[in-house]
Amino acid sequence: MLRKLLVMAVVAFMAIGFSLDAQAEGTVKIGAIYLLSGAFSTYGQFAKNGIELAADEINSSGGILGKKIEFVLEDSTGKANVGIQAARKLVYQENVDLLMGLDSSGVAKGLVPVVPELKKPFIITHAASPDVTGSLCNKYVFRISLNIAQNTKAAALIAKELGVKKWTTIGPDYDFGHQSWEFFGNYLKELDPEVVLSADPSFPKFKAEDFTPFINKVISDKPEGVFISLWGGDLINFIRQANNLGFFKQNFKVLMSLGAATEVLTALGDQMPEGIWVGTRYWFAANDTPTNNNFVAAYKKRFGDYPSYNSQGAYAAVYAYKTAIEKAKSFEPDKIIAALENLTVDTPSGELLIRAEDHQAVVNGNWGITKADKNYPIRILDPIRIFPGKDITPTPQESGCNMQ
Amino acid sequence: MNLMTAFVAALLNSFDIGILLFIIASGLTIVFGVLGILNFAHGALYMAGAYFLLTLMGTVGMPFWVGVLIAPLGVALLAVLIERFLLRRIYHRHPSFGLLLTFALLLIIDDAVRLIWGSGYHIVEPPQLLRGAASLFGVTYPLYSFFTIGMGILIGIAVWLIFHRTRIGKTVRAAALDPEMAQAVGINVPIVLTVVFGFGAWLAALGGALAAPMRTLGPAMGDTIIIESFIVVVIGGLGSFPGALFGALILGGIHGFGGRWLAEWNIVLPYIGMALVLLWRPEGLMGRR
Amino acid sequence: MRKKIQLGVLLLLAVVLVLLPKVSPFFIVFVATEILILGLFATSFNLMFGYCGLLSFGHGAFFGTGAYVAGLLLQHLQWDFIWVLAVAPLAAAVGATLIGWLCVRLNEVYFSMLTLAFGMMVFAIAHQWRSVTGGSDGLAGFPLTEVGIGLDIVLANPFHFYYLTLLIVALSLAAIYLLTISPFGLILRAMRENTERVAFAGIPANRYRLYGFILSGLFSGLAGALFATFSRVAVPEMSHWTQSAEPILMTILGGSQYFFGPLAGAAVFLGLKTLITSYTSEWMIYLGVILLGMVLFLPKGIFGLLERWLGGRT
Amino acid sequence: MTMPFLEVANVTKAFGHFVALRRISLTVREGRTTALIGPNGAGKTTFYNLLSGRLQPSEGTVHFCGRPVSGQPPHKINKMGISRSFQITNIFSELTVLENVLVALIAHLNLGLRFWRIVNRDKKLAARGMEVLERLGLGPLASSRAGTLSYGDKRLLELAIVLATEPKLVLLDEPTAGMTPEETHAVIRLLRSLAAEGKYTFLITEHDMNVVFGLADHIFVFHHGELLAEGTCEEIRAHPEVRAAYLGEEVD
Repeated sequence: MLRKLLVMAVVAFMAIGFSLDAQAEGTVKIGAIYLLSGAFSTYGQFAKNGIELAADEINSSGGILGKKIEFVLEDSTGKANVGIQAARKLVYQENVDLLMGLDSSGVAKGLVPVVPELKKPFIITHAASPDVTGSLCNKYVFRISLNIAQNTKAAALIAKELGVKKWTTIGPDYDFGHQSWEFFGNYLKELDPEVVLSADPSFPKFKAEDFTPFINKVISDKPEGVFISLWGGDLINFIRQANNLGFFKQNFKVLMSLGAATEVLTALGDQMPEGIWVGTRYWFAANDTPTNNNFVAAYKKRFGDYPSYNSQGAYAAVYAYKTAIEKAKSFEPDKIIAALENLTVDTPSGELLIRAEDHQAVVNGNWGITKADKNYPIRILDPIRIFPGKDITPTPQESGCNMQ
Repeated sequence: MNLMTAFVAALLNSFDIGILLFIIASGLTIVFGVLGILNFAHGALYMAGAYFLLTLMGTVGMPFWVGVLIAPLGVALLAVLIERFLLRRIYHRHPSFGLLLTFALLLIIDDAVRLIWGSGYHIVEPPQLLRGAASLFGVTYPLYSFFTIGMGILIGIAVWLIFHRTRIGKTVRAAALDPEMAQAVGINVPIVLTVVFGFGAWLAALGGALAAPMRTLGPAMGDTIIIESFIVVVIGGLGSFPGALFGALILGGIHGFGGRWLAEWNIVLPYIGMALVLLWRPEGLMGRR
Repeated sequence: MRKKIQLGVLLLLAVVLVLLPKVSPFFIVFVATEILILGLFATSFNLMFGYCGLLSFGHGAFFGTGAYVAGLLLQHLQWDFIWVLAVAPLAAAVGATLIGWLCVRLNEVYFSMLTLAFGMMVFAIAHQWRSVTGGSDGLAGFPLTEVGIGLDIVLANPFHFYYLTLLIVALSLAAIYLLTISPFGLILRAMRENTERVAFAGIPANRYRLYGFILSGLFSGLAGALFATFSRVAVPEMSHWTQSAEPILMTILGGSQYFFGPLAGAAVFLGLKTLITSYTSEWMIYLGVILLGMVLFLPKGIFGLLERWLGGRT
Repeated sequence: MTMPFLEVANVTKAFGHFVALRRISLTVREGRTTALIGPNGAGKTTFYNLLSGRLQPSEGTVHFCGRPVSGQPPHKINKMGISRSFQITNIFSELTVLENVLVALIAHLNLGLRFWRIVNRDKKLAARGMEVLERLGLGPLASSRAGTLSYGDKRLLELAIVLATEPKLVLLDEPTAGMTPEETHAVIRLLRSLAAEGKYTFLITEHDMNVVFGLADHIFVFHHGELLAEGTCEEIRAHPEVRAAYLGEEVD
C-alpha cells in the first residue's frame, strides 16, 4: 500500500511539475546557472546573494522599463553537460529572457558554443577562461568579470616591480592552473626578458587536501618568487600547511592570484599571513564610489558579511542588463545584445566597458598587500593596487576572437 | 634541502596522510567485515565528525580535547539510528542495495550539512599545545601531524586489543563469521550489528575530528575521503583490520612520495596501485580468500 | 496473457515516444533525449550486471571513450555523423577488450573495484593529456556534421536529434534484447548464478564474460557518442566514477532483473532530477530521500512493482 | 584400444605443508564402472578436482585417452570428454529445468556465440534437451524453475547437465547423498542402465556401500591421501587392510 502511494505520489509530482508553466506578464525573467551543490556551492550562494540584492533594489525602484525582475537559478554541478541542459531548461521551459552565470571554465567553454542556438544574451560573471571571449566568442556571450589574461597581466606587472627573476608556481592541476602559469610566464617574459621560469613547476591535483610535498619542494628549490593560483578550499589548506612549514618566512616573494577572495580570508582569519601580494576580481574597499559604498552597505546589512567577488559579479550583471535594456528601450534579445556592445556600466568594481569586438569587459584588476587591521575580522588589503582595465586587457586581436 | 631530508619529509608526509586514512578506513573495513555492507556514506560521517567538532568548539565553546571526544560519539549515535531504522531492513537483499541505500544517505547527509552549517569554508584551530612545528632529522614538520600519527597508532592498538583480547571482540567476530550459529549460542546478533555500525561511524567521525585542525571544512569534504578509503580497504583486504593499516600506509606513501616526485601522475597513482594489487592478489595484501 | 500485456505496453510506449515531440512542451524533448541515451547506457551496463552478475563501477570509461572519439572526429575530421557513430563505439569496444581482459577474471566486489580503477585511469588520461583531449575543460564547440548516407537530418535541430536518438536507441535495445535471448544470453544468465558450473559444462567462462563485457562496452560507447553530440561537449567527468555510478543507480531503481528496468530507472531518475532542480537548489537531499524510499520499499525496482500491478509474476 | 582411458601417474597434491594426495597412480578402464571409496578426508574430492581442472597437481600427470589433463582449464577438460557432478547440488536454480540442460548442450554443440539465434525457438535444441530429461524421468518438469524441484529431482538434474555434454568419462561425486532409500534405488537402476548402454564410463565416489557394491565393477580405496587398495568388489571386501581402515566400521 505504502509502495503504491509512493509511486503514485512520484508520478503525480512529475506530471504536475512538467505542466506547470506560470509566466507572469510584466516581468523580465533572468535565468542564472551557478554551482549550487557540492564542494564549491559557496560560490553559487554568493552569486545568488548578488542577484537577489540587485533584483530587489531594481524592483523596489520601478523595475526595468516598468517590468519587475524575476530570477530562476539552476545548478551547473560543475559539469559542462549539466550546465548546457540547464541552459536549455531555462530558455525553453522557464522561458527566461536573459541568461547569466557560470563559475567553472569547463562549463563555460562547453556552454558558450551552444548559446547561439538558445538565442538569448548570456553574461558570464565568474568563469575565467580567456577562450570564452577569445577563440570561442560569439554574438550572444558577454563577460563582465576579470579573466585569466587580465588577472595574470596585473600579476606580471607586480612581479616586474618586485624585481626578482627566478619564478615558479603552485597551481591546481587542471586547465585553470596551467593556463594561469602560461599567461603569467608569457607576460612576465615580455616585460622582463631576463626572467627565468621554473622548468619544474608544482601542480598538485585539484582538491588535494595535502600540499606538504609541494610546499617542501618549493622551499627546497629556492626560487625568488612564487606565483600561486590555488583558490577556495585548496588555498585555505595550502596557506595553513604553508604557515606550519614556514613557507612565508622564506626568502621569496609570493603572489596569490586569487588570495584576496573573501571566503578564503574569512575562513582563515588571522591565519592569513601578512605582507603577501594577493589578487581578486573585486575588493570591497577598492572603490570609494556611491555605487560601491551602497552595494557594500546593503550587502552587509542583508547577509552580514563583506561581499565576495562572485556576489559583485552577479550583482553587476543584473545592472548591466538593466542599463542595456534601458539603452535599447526594448526587451528584444538582438537589441539588448546591440546595446550591451560598447556599453559602459557603473559597477561596484568601478566603471567597466563591454567591448564590442570580443564582448569582454575592460575591467579593473584588484591587487594589494595583506595586512591586519583591528577594525576588520579579516585581513584587508593595504596598500590596494588597482590596475585600470585598459592596462591589463589584451586587445581583441590578441584575444583571438573572430565575431562571425 | 638535500635528497635525504626530502626523503624524510616525504616519509613523514606518508605517515601523516596514511595514519589518518587508517583511522577512517578501519571503520569502513570493520563494517564491511561484519555487516557485509560497503558504506558509501562513510565519508559523509567523516565530514559530520569534523562539523560536530566545529560547533562544539565554536558555538558551545568546548576546548579541543573535550570536543574531539564528544563529536565522534554524536556521529556514532546518529549511525546507530541509521542502522536501527534503515540499514537493518536490507541485510537480506543483494549487496548492491546496501551500496544504493548508503549512497542515498551520502546525498542526504552532504546536503544536510550544507543546510545547517552553510556552504562556506571553515577552519578549526589546533589546541595551543600542538601549534607550530617540530624538527626531525632536519625536517620541519607540523607538531599536530606528530600528534595524529601518535593517536592513530594508539587507536590501532586499542581496536586490535578490543577485537582479539576481549569478550566483546570475540562476540563480534563470531557474529561476523556465522550469524545463525552466533544467534543459536545466545548472541544477540542484531545488537552486535548496530554496535559495530556505530563503532565504524565513530572511527570515521574521529578521523574527521582529528583532521579538522589540518583540513578545510567545506561541503562534500568527505567525497574524496570515501574513494581513498575504498582504495585502502581493497589494497589491504576487504574486512581485514591489519590490512586497513597496511593499505593506508601504502596509499599514504603514494601521496607522500608520488606528490613529491610524480605530481602529474598523482590523480591516477592510487588507482594504478589498487589495480596492481587486485590483479596480483584479488583478496588484498592481508585479506583471506 | 502476460506476453500480450507486455506487447501492449511496449506498443503504447512506442506510440508515446514517437508522438512525444508533437504533444509535449519543447524542453521535454531534451529530457526525453537524455533519458533515451542514458537509458541505453544503463541497459548496456545491465548486460554485465543483471545478466552476468558483475557490477562494473567503471563503465564511464567506455561512455567517455565513445564521447571523446566522437568529439575528436567531429572536431578534426568532420566526418558524416553516421560514421562517427560507427567508429566511436568500436573504439570503446577496443578499450573494453583491454580492460575486460584483465577484469573478468575477478568476481563480485573485486571486479567492481578493478573496473573502478580502470575507469579512473581513463578519466586521468582525459584529464591530463591536454594536447589531445583538451584537459579538464574537455572538447567543446565541435561542429555538428551531416548525418550522411543521404539522410536529411539536422543534428542541431532538437526534434531531428530526438528522432535519430530514438531510432538508434530502439535498434540498439532490440539488438541487446536479441542477445539476451540468444544461446549466448542463456550462458550469461547461467554464469550469473554459477560461473564455475558453466565452466565445468565446457564453456570458457572468462572468455564469455569478456565477450559480454566487450558488447556492453560497445553499446556504452555508442551512448557516449550520442551524449557528446547531444551535450556538445566531451569532458573528463564523463568517465569519472560519478558517471559510472549513474547507470548503477538507474538500473537498481528500475529493476536489474527486467530488460526495460534500466530504461525505466533512467526515466525516473532524470525526470525527478530535472523536476526537483527547478524547485530547489537543495535537490540532493530530496533526491536522497526519494532514493531511500525506493530502496526500502521497492526491492525489485519500479519494474518489479509495475509487473505486480499488471498481474505478472508473484 | 592400446591407449589407456584414464591414466593417473604419480600424482601428489599439497596445500602448503598439508599433503592431500600422495603419489597416486591408477588407471580407469573404459566401460568399467569404477568406484572410489575412502573415509572422509581421504582425498576423494581433491582427486576429482584434479581430474576436472579445478585444481592442478603439485606433481605427477593425468592423461585421458592419451592427452594430458593436468594443466588444462575445466572447460577444456570437459571438451575432452570428462564431465563431473558436484557433491553439493550445483544447478542454475533461477533457470528452468530445460534451460539448465540447454546450457550444457549449447556448450557441447559450440552454439554459445550464435548471437542471432533465439534459444527458446530452437526446436532441434529443445528436442535434444528433452531427450536427456526424458531419459532421467524429468520430462514433465521441463518448464519448472529448477530452484523449485525436490531434492532428489535436483540431484537428477545435476546428472542431466553432466550427461548433456555427452562425456565419455562421468565423474559422480556422491550421487545419492541425502536421498531417500527409494530415490537411491532408482538412481542405482538408472546408472546401471546408462552404463549398460556403453556410451558412458562412470567413476563414482560414495559413502553408501550398498550403492558401491551394487554398481561398481572395480574399486579404488583411498586412505589418508594414498591409494590403499584396488580390485573387484569381492577383493575389496576381503582386503584385510581395507577392512581394518574403513569397512569395519561401516559395513558390519
